[in-house]
Amino acid sequence: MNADPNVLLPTAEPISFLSPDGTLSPDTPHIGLSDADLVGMYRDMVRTRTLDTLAVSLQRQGQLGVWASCRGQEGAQVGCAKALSPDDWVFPGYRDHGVTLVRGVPFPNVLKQYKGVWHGCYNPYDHKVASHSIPISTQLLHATGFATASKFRGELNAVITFTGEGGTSEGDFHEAVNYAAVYQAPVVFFIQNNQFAISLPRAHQNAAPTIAHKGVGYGAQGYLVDGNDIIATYFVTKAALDRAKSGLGPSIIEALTYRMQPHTTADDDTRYRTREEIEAWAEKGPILRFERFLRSRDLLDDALEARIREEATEEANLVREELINAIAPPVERLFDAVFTEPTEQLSAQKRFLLHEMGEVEA
Amino acid sequence: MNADPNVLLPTAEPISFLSPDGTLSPDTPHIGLSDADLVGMYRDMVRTRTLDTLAVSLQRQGQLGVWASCRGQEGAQVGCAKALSPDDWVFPGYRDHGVTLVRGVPFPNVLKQYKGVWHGCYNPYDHKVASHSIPISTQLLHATGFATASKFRGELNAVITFTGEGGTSEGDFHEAVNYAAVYQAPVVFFIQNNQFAISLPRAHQNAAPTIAHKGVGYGAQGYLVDGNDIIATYFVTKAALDRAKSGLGPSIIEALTYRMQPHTTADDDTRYRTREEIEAWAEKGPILRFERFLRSRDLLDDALEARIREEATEEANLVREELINAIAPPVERLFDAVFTEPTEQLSAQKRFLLHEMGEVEA
Amino acid sequence: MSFTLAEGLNQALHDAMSADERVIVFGEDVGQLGGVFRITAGLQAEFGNRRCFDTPLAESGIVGTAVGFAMNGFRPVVEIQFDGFMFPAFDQIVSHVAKYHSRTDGAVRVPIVIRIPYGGGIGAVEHHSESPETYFVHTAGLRVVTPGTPEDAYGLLRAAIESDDPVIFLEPKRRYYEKSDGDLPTSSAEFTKAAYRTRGETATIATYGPTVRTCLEAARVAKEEGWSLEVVDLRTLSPLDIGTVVESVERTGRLVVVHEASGTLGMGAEVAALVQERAFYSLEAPVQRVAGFDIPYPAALLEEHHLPSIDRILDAVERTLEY
Amino acid sequence: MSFTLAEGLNQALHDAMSADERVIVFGEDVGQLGGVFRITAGLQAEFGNRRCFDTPLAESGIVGTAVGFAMNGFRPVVEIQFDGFMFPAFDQIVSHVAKYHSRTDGAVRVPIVIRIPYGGGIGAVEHHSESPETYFVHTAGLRVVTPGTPEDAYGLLRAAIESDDPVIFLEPKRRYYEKSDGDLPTSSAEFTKAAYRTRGETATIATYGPTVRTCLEAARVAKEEGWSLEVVDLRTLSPLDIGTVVESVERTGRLVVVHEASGTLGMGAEVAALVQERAFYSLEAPVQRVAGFDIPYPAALLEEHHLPSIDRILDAVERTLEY
Ligand SMILES: Cc1ncc(C[n+]2csc(CCOP(=O)(O)OP(=O)(O)O)c2C)c(N)n1
Ligand SMILES: Cc1ncc(C[n+]2csc(CCOP(=O)(O)OP(=O)(O)O)c2C)c(N)n1
Ligand SMILES: [Mg+2]
Ligand SMILES: [Mg+2]
Repeated sequence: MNADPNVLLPTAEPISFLSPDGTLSPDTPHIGLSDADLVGMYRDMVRTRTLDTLAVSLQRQGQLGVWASCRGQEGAQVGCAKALSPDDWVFPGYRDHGVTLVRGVPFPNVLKQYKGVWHGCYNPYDHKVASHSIPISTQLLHATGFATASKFRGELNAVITFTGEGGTSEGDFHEAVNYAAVYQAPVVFFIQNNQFAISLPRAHQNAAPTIAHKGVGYGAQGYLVDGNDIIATYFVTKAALDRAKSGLGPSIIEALTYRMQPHTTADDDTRYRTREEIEAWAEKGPILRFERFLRSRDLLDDALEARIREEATEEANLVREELINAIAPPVERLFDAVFTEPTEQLSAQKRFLLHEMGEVEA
Repeated sequence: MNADPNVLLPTAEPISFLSPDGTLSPDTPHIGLSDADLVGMYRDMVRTRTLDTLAVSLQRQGQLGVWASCRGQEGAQVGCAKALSPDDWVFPGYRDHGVTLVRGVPFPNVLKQYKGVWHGCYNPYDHKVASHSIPISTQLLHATGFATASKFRGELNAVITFTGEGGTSEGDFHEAVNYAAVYQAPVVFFIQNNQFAISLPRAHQNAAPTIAHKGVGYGAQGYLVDGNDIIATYFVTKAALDRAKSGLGPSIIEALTYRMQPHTTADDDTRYRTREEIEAWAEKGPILRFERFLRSRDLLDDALEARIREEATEEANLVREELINAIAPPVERLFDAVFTEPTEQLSAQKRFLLHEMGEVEA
Repeated sequence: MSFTLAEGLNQALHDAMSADERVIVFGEDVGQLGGVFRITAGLQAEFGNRRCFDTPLAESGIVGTAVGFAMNGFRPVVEIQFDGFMFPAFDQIVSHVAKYHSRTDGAVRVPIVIRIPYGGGIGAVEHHSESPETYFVHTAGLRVVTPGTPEDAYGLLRAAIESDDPVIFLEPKRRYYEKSDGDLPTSSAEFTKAAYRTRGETATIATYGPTVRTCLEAARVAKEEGWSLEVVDLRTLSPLDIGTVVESVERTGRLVVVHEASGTLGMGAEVAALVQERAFYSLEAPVQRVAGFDIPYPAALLEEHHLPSIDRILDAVERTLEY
Repeated sequence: MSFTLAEGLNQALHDAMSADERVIVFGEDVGQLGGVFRITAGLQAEFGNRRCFDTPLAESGIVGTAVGFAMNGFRPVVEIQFDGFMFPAFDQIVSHVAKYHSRTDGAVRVPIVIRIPYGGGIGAVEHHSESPETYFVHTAGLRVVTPGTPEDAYGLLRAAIESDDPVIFLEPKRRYYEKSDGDLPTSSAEFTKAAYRTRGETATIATYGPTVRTCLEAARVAKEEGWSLEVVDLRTLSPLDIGTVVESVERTGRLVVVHEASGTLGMGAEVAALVQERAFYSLEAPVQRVAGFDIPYPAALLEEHHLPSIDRILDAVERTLEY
């Protein structure tokens, strides 16, 4: 503990290898991604974008109550998710659709949560992905506890958890990072700084030089990365995970990115930001940039791109179908899911409801 | 905002001018304290120590429910309190007796809170000292709000608030410093790192290089100071207050000191620390050191020291008298103090109690 | 003329800020955006960003700094964005907002209003449909108020802001767009009295907030069955005006309490306990409670089962009649 | 042989940790110090500092990390140092501990026990004498348990740790040193049943935790007056075993509920509401509540007025008799 403060501070400039025009910096370290990996990253960004777009339209059609779009953040989300090992765990927020997609959580199940089928529509143990957390940053503490538990059992996995630059203002963020540093827990706090918390611009969220500068105050490693550069994001996340797995404790990664859509479908972002700002960021978007890079390396051509997009669209059609047909579980679950064993009180309330619905005698 | 991170970081070594043997470093800047000021600081440290000692004995005699001694922390407390202007406000914790004493809060009133006469036994507006806060670090948010309010009205005062190194782990610490930095509120967070939070040593409280390193993560100035050096503490606090009053925003001061007594009179510190450790710190204590310094400057001699101690003892005798005679307010206050205007419900409950006590008809 | 409950609230904030420059408004997204429900719309433009401003994302911070502002002469009206996000602020509310005045034997006043959109019925995701009133009503030192009509939205909010005590102001979010046909009120409403919303003899229905309208609809339906229900809108949950309920029950002999919050230790428990104590011989049947089940608030597709419905209310009335 | 309530708790923790290595204990000062009340004394020495360890000073952190530990196969038993310091953890308790199981339709279990010394009567400073049971009992998804005797301290804590549901375990701190003459139990107690502590016909007294003993003393005094009181120790506050209370009231016709927490929406409200509903015709008089006043918990020199006393309990019994 009490590590050298200079080492814990982030770099002065964000770590970035891929410029917006798709050129890879000559200083890029060896990253160890095969051509297939690279194309796979592209594919998952396209899938994320396509499914996210589907979700927005499903919401407009009244199929979802609300949707929090991750458009523009695919580089950060797919990049970091690709750095995970199968045994690693994920504790996501409500906008981390690219992450859960890469981890294999079926997208219809994510959508069902926004349709209101049930609050958590996938089993966290299936894909090692906790239920998305809506109360901001509360899940960070779960991640710290989970990671510490793994460490205590001598397991070699790590945990990654997500919040926004807004979420770093919550007390739970502070407690989670502090506990993690004290326990030297193998956990990575991945902060997508998408410049806004609903309407609040980052500059009013905190006055820190960067969010990555918060690390040193806990004895955690701070990393500042260009979150729209999927290669840099992958690289930095891998480094932080390796660090965690070697017993060196937690890191805070600040991934600079931009929320291209309103906060949710219920939001009106024209009240607080300009079209020009959004367009300027679109130019720096993660998919376009990576596409250019892949093309420059001859890893992508029109045909492959078309196929990838087509497959994503087909996937979206299936997802759409499943979502539209999704219905709520039987009302009994409302009562039976509360405790691990039924209580008299809840059984009586269940009978009351079923009776009211005409399904049982009083 | 987004200040230069290098400026916000604390010095590598604690700021210290006075060595344990009482020699003042030749590098000491001009501090602007008169001889009378210096003797006044000494007097207030002696008063604090004397009254704190009285409190411990009053507790043993059953006059107080419990007492949290500030022994060993007089340098930090008197030093920073002396740097305040009359218009500045103080938001203290439960152990900041040296601070409240310098501010003029009558010591019997502080004691009454531990006797259980009432929870808050002084009017915060009388001495610009908020009620001591028992839930750790919750008062830091009050301080931030109060300071921002002053700033909004264009007033020129500042606020200082206190917590321990343990208290920096609470979510409210985080939120308070962050809000203060965003609002550029004139507030100083004075952290007495007395090495323990009850039984927990500082090294298990957090893994930061120093607590002062937490500043940069908020865009707040970090200061690390030898809290047993009253001159350095005064100097650093003055700098932080001046900074705050000039509109440059909040600071975190970590004052290194040592809790010489058990956590409270209810604690048994032999379970978690050694006598040797305590004795080693006694050697570096704030009063002894300052006494040596004053003597080396001919500002103190045996006669003056004797007089100061005698006066403190006399004061303690009066305090003791007042405390022993203190009685609880009439039970009506329990009900009438809840709201600014009586409610029917509480008036009825008051009548019920008075009736039970035989003081009114049903 | 007509106005919605949301407009009543917005106008009340506006008028309160005009009337007293110590009144300030802050919370998440309340400034330029005007709040996610637009209750604070236009305030920053009119009064500037030192009277209406956004906070960082931290609820304990919102309420904790409000205590400091209040101690320093301001009268903060803060917004918690949704019911479910009140909990991080709960410590500041219980430990300081509720206690500071009595802690200092009256020396420190904390005239803070904490506005919280609450309740379900809007098809929301988890944590956006909670009914936290019990937590506040049980906490000594807080006033708890909730309007059931657009008029009261205006009048009670003005009264809350004028009060020198801390007030938890619960806004029935699914009724934000409910309309009233009258003119916007211009002054504060009486603060501590329940109100009869309909008169009747068959049974008394005590309710508040979002279910006032549901109960009025039930009363209309009941009329067709030949029952006349007396709907009492509690308005102030703490301190509770139980006298009005008792007075009604003394006439009707029957009482149903209706709310969305879970039944166990919901407001219905207190109302039932008080009424059986004060109108023991008037009650022809036990007080019935129509409340949310003792389950976490359900997902959107299932919430209708949880919320008090007209049928469920009328069934309860029937139980009191058949007892 | 005899043992105190505190010893019962300590032994229960010890035995539970021996029986199941997934059981871990953490909180502020629970390690080397053994907790400020020494309830965890000796555990770190015996089981090592990965089974019993100190946390940093942050209660949301304690409970929030417990959720993570539980999801990852452990069974955390965490200590909140005092009742008044539960509130910073309240969001984690309400938003996650209580909801995770139902959120995931049973996929995720959170077998966490949150131990909280609670209640007054020890002459403490502010925030050290709170009775927060209502906040938990009203929250769906939590089991809430509180022992009133040294035997139950052992047996209920073992049962709480064995439960796969989250349990709020409220320890009546002013009874920590209360003794029982029997031998320490060795197994868990029945979890969901109230218990008769005395039998009688004059009236029923329902109570729990710290006031079980007060009520037993009241029953002894009452005997001299020729009354025989039936004292029911509720033991589990959620879910509540109201059946036992109803059964008793059906015989006695009279009920007094006693607790330290403020009366408004205290447990007495729920008990009264249920009993008037289920034993309407058995009640000879309204259910009486003897509870703390609706005021912040008083300072030490005044707390005696706030706490239910033998006289106040007997006065309430008398009110039911004279009704
Ligand atoms: C504890 C809590 N407070 C408030 C909210 C309401 N809310 C939902 S999203 C949001 C902004 C989050 O901003 P950020 O952390 O930057 O994440 P982003 O939405 O930009 O991904 C707010 C205030 C919430 N969900 N939880
Ligand atoms: C919110 C809260 N949690 C727990 C406590 C119990 N408690 C009282 S003092 C203390 C340790 C405080 O340590 P530190 O902040 O270093 O201050 P010190 O006592 O050393 O001055 C604890 C845990 C409390 N008062 N408030
Ligand atoms: Mg954001
Ligand atoms: Mg300390």
